Amino acid sequence: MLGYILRRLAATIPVMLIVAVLVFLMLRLTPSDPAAIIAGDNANTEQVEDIRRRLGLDQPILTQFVIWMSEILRGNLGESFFFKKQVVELIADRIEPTLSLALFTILIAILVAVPLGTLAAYRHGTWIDRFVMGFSVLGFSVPVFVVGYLLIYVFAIELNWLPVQGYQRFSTGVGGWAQRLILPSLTLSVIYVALIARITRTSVLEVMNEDYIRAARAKGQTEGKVLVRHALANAAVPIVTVIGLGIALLIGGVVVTESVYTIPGLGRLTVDAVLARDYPTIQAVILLFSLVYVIINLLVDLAYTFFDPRIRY
Amino acid sequence: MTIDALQTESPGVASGSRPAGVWATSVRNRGVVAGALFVLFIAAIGVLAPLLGTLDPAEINPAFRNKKPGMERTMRADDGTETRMVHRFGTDTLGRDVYSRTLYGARVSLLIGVTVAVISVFVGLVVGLIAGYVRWLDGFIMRIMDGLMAIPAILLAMGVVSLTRGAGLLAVIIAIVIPEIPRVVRLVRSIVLSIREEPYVEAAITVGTPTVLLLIRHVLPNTVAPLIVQGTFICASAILIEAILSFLGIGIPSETPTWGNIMAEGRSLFRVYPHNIFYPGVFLALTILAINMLGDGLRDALDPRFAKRL
Amino acid sequence: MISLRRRVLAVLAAAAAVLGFSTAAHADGTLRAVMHSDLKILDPIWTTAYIVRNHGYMIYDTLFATDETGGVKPQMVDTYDVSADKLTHTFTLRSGLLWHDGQPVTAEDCVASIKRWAAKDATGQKLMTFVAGIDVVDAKTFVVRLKEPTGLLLLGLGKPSSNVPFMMPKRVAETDPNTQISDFTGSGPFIFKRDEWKPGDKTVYVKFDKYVPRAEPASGLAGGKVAKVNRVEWRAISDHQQAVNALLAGEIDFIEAPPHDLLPLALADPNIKYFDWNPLGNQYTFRVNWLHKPFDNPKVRQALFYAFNQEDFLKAVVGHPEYYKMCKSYFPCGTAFSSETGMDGLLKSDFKKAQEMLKEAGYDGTPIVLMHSTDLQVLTNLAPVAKSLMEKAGFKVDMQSMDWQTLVSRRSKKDPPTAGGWHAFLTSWVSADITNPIFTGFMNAGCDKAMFGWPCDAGMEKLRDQFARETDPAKQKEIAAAVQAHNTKIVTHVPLGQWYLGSPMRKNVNGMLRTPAPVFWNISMK
Amino acid sequence: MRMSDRLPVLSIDGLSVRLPTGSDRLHAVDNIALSVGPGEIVCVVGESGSGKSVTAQAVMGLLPRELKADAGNILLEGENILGCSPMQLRRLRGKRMSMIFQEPMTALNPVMTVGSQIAEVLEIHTTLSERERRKRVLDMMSAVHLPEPSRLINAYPHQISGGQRQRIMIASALALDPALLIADEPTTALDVTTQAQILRLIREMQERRGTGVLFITHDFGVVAEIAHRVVVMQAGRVVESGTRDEILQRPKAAYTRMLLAAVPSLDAPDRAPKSGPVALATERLSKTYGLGLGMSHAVRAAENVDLMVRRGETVGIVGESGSGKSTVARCIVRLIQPTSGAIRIGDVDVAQLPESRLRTYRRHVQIVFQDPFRSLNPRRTVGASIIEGPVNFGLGRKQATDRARELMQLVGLPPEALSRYPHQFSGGQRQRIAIARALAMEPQLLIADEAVSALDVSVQAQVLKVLDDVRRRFDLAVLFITHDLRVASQICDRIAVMLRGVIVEQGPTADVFRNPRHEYTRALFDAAPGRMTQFGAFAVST
Repeated sequence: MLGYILRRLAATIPVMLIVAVLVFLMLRLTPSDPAAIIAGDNANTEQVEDIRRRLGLDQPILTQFVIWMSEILRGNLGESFFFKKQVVELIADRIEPTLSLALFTILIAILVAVPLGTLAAYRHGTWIDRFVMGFSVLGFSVPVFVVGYLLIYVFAIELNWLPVQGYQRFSTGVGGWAQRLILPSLTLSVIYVALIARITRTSVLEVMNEDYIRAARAKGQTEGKVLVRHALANAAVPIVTVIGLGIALLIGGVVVTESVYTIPGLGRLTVDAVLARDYPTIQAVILLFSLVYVIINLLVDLAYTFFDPRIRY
Repeated sequence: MTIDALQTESPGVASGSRPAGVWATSVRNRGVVAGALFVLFIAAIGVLAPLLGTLDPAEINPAFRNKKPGMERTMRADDGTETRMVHRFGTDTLGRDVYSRTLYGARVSLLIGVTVAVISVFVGLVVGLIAGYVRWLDGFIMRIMDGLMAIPAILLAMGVVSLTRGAGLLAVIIAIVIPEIPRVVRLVRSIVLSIREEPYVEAAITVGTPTVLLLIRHVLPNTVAPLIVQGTFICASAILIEAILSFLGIGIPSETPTWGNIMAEGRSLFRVYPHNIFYPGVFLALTILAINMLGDGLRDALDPRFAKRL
Repeated sequence: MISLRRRVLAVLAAAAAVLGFSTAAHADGTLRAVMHSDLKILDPIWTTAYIVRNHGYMIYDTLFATDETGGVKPQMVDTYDVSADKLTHTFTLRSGLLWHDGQPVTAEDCVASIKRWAAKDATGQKLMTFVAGIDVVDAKTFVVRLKEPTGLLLLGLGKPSSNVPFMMPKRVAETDPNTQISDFTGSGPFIFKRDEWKPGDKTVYVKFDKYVPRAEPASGLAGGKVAKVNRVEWRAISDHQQAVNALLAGEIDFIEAPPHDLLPLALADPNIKYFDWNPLGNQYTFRVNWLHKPFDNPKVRQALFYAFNQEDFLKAVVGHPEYYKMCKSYFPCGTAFSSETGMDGLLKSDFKKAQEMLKEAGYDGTPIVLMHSTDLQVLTNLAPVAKSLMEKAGFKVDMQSMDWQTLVSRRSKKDPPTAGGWHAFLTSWVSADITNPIFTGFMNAGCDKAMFGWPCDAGMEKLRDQFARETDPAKQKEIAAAVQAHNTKIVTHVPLGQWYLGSPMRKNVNGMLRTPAPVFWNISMK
Repeated sequence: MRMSDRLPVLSIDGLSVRLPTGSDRLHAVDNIALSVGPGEIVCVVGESGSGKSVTAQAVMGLLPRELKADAGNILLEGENILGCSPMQLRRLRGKRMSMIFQEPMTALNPVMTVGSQIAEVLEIHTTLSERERRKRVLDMMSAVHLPEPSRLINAYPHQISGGQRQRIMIASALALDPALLIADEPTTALDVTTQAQILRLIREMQERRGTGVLFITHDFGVVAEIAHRVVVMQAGRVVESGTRDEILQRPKAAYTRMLLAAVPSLDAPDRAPKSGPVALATERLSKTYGLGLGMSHAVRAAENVDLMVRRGETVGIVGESGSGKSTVARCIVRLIQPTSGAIRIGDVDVAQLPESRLRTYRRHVQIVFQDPFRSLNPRRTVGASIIEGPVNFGLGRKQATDRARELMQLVGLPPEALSRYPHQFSGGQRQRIAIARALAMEPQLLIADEAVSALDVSVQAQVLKVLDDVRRRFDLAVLFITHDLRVASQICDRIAVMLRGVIVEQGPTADVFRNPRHEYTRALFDAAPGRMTQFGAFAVST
């Protein structure tokens, strides 16, 4: 197993390298010029020139890339042009909110979607099935921010049960922290529940017409146990896959949800960085998210061995 | 046992009836029909917008900013003639008519959806075929696709859009196409890999069919149905991503109205003037819902086998 | 295989325990404010951004400050006397002034700070042309020797808005003006909590206990600066609607500049009140680029005065009449030098006259590249209005939309408009910044050394020098009127009216002062 | 053989099961009656679509949702299954009646240990403690002759062989000593040798425990081997029933006689050796998978295979699955690249030819695959598939179509069927079209890779007839790959027996069948079911 993990980790290096090249090239070819923005409103031209020199933006692209890569490998993500803070520091401040939001969302999504999907498969063709599938299509169709505003309007403003926005550090009180994460994670989990419920239903349905299901029934097993112990257990692999793949979808959603609920997470940081054309921050965040995505895929593959004895590495 | 005894075997079936083609099966599916009808309705709205009692969507009149839906306005044309006109969906912060902008918005949103779907499907098909059939290129292509897929779609789109600040439609289309291509490549590649093993492809090899003809005659037809289904889902997600990009303020600038940027502008006055978000939001959600239903219907009708792979 | 059901129950139980509901964190003498933008850069000399200026007023002190009536009053300075020939000015500091790190404030610190400010600020640069030298006499006194008498010294040291001459410790003030400072020790009423600063999230200040305020009561930026809350938090909420929602829900106490359209929603709530701390308001301006055709021709620039009218702009952006005022004067109405000289017949949207002038000037219809910023609520609607008025006056206009950051970077480019440059754009100035010909940066007509737009007119520079030398207020008013009349001819920029925007705040927030920049001393929360 | 005198364990009369509207016939099973006595094995035999599996499922109450039993009754020890509530049915299943299935690969839950799958039936129906259940499972596992039960109990299905998996199924089914065991084609997917062991096991368990067995099969060999009484079914009706000898020796119904006649007999007729020119000769042909890539263990699929096929001669390769016979075929037709050795077509060695120069030799060797439903492109007309080859080699479409019409005639299909699509033909017809496609290339060598294994016995006979005709008409060399000894004995001039990639024995069919020299060949022939009984005298004249 360890050999496999090491091989897989080694395999992530080329992928991350490609990501790094793509990200670096993508932002360096932009027409707008960050040095002028940094110089501020009424800086004159040679002040802008000076800033460009200091930040090394005047060297040829290749040298910039080499410098940048060597810095990254040494863990120095450079200094944000705009926030006057080390990018590492910036990201460190912002990880906790995004992580909490993501974990809350994944938790809700799995607890809601898997049972829903299984139920839809079990009651295939009935109104429950149509309801779950209808909700799933709706979940895909309504943009995250529309869901966000609706939830805010109903729960925060009209009913005043939950705070309108903002994030409270875990260290300053679990109650407040959790309370502020309810609405955002509900907003974000809508599309994730839609995805998982749909895939759960399809894979459980498929498993239901396998021979060992008929064999289990032939033993006089109750439908409930047949569904959980035989059907769901075998459908686990595709479900875990979609949870892993869904993470990429989630990251997109996080960016929007953090803007709506003003959660100072990595998503919001990216939007600000893109608007301010703050290269180091944009590159660092995209690299970070890509690394997270690649590692999650590895974890998903490893999780397979837990769910399916046939898969051994 | 003479040969003629074998004659009785062939069932009397009408000769020449094609296997149920893409069109035949899909028309019978409820989801497909409902979805397709609604999408056509939206497309019609977009195309016929000028005739549906709309104004120039970009026309600014500051005096009439932020009016509630149903407000009436008398317009004095240059030659003094007065025309009375109702803002069905109210006006936005620049006094532009939200009703016209929503209708015109249909054009851009659908245009983006369809263009992104077509481009990513074709590019994905070509690259997928190569990756699936040319073994020594496969590893290289798939590593790049993994690289592209590793970057979450929205971030990749944001990166590209910030690259082409102000280029508008083209930049947004490129930004949304790039993250979609790897998914199509993976789908096509998996189809090619499985079709290659089919006996009738191996039979074609043994009768000396050259590779290119092999791809066109035997492999390509099998990709048509799944690609149509995948294309539909890409169209829906493209419209959604455009709306999100505009919402974050990095999408298409507000001269060309799209549902995304109408809502983005209405965002900050959401509780005072909700009409800016409500109407485009409803149109956006219903259109994507229709396209997704179309996609679901197509998938169930055409290729239950490929349902798993999507 | 533990049955799924049992595992699900266990998770739900744990989640319920965590969700112990607790009321929103109760404000313990903490003022939570949402400013107009997020604090990213911390050097008020390095950049002119207003948010950084507001940050400066929190943690730094100034030698002089303008009071509510606009008069310059001593702040850190105790006594100040001028020699008979008005050439030597001696300043002695108040006693007991300390830096946040406990060190005493010395004259050396002040001299270094003045030099760093003067190197970067336009008024400072003008002032230094009159200064022969500044010498430190002892720990609390320093002397400024002038070549010729000028009113600029006091005006400069008491300058209310960007760049404000904040006093910094010598070791910090010696940082090259073009590199940002990294040590944020000040001597103002609040201390900047560097460790709690999370850009894009929040900035935290705490009360400086050892601050010694002046005896007299606070008036404008002058007088005793007493911090009555022990902690101030600036929260970054980019979504205006969410900021107002948070204010109504009691999650924040103060919003500096919400969109005008949200004010009715906020003020409808009984426990929210409105206070306009910037009575002079702001002025919209239309800036032209003198370098490229057709705006290199003064006649074409003058045509703008005939094409525009102020009401269309103000109605388009502000909308509610009680928050804007037509004011046909370069120097904002309500300030010393405001007048309507030279403005008769202008800003009335006389399109026929404008078309004639364009024909006379031989305008060949090259499209005007008008930059349009889309993401700042207070500026978005200006360019479209300008475009429609200019087109009616016979101009061809190519309006290009971009976000404010791109506009800022593009306006510093001198390339031709078709190759990444520009013809014109609109922006807004705080009235306090443009109260006289010297403060008004846009009036600097020093060609390459002028601000972007690079106007070039010796006559204007001569008038501004005359104003700088003049110390008698009556004469200063005459020169200002002459400057205004002259500018309506050469047109460095066009004033488009005055607008006001106060701040909604919770009922328990009291004692806010009327100042050109929002300041948080003197504010108490019952 | 004990005739059933006591109360029958299972008695079905007047049972009808309706098919959903729009199917090709009204009832899947129409008014059938049969009974199974305690300690008696009743074989239900019939071709695919005869309704035998539906009957079995009806007894277990496991009919798929769209099929309804709308008449008659099924009495299990006097209790009518059709009247039972789901609760009652569940109490009976696994306790009083149980079932084993055809596909050992998929009948066991892949993510549960085999031990727990046996224990599950005890868990449902008994109140034994964990420890007692484990002991009962171990006893059952040794009762079905599984090696080292204590180790195997924790194994997963994919870790044990097909035969062992079927033994686990039987252990689970008989754990609670049910009165009735239903076996739905339990050995069809197994190799001949394993099949023999399973059949012996079922008879042994059944005799010792007095269980009534309802055995569903389509293989008359199995019927001859195990049945006490036989019920023949066709298109949902019982055509005939009686004791094994009555049915096999003295069949009354014409359908039964036709079925028996179609079963090739095991004793091969003498055939004169062929003397035509050598069409194919392989020398030391080998294929090893996983050589490079650092795969830890390389798999030698074929090793030093020497074969020779003359024009007009049929050479058979016989062996169990995994013996490498298909690998040899695919190497010869160059669908896969052989690792070493020579393949001489005519006098040219094509083993290592690059694709470009190989193309001219491709037309000389053609292949017919096993699965009729995937050997023709569903989206192209039958005609297009046939003429594809000749057109590739420059023949004009007009002449190619004419040739296609002749070939359709030849293989016994109406020429105007050329414009139809594969989905409009039966399995047998598709194989004939595949043959036509191969012949269109005018090959010297035709390879039939398990070409008839997927067909019903009657259809199988017809396709073999076509194959024989074309061989004689075009003086073709035929390489016939099969696992079915009966077919091989009737059609091959010479046969080769393969075991794990190596030809262990090769020679004229009659000699190899009468006195096999290699002990594996002997074991293979002994295991062939029903080799003692002589079915209707049916032999292809040479």
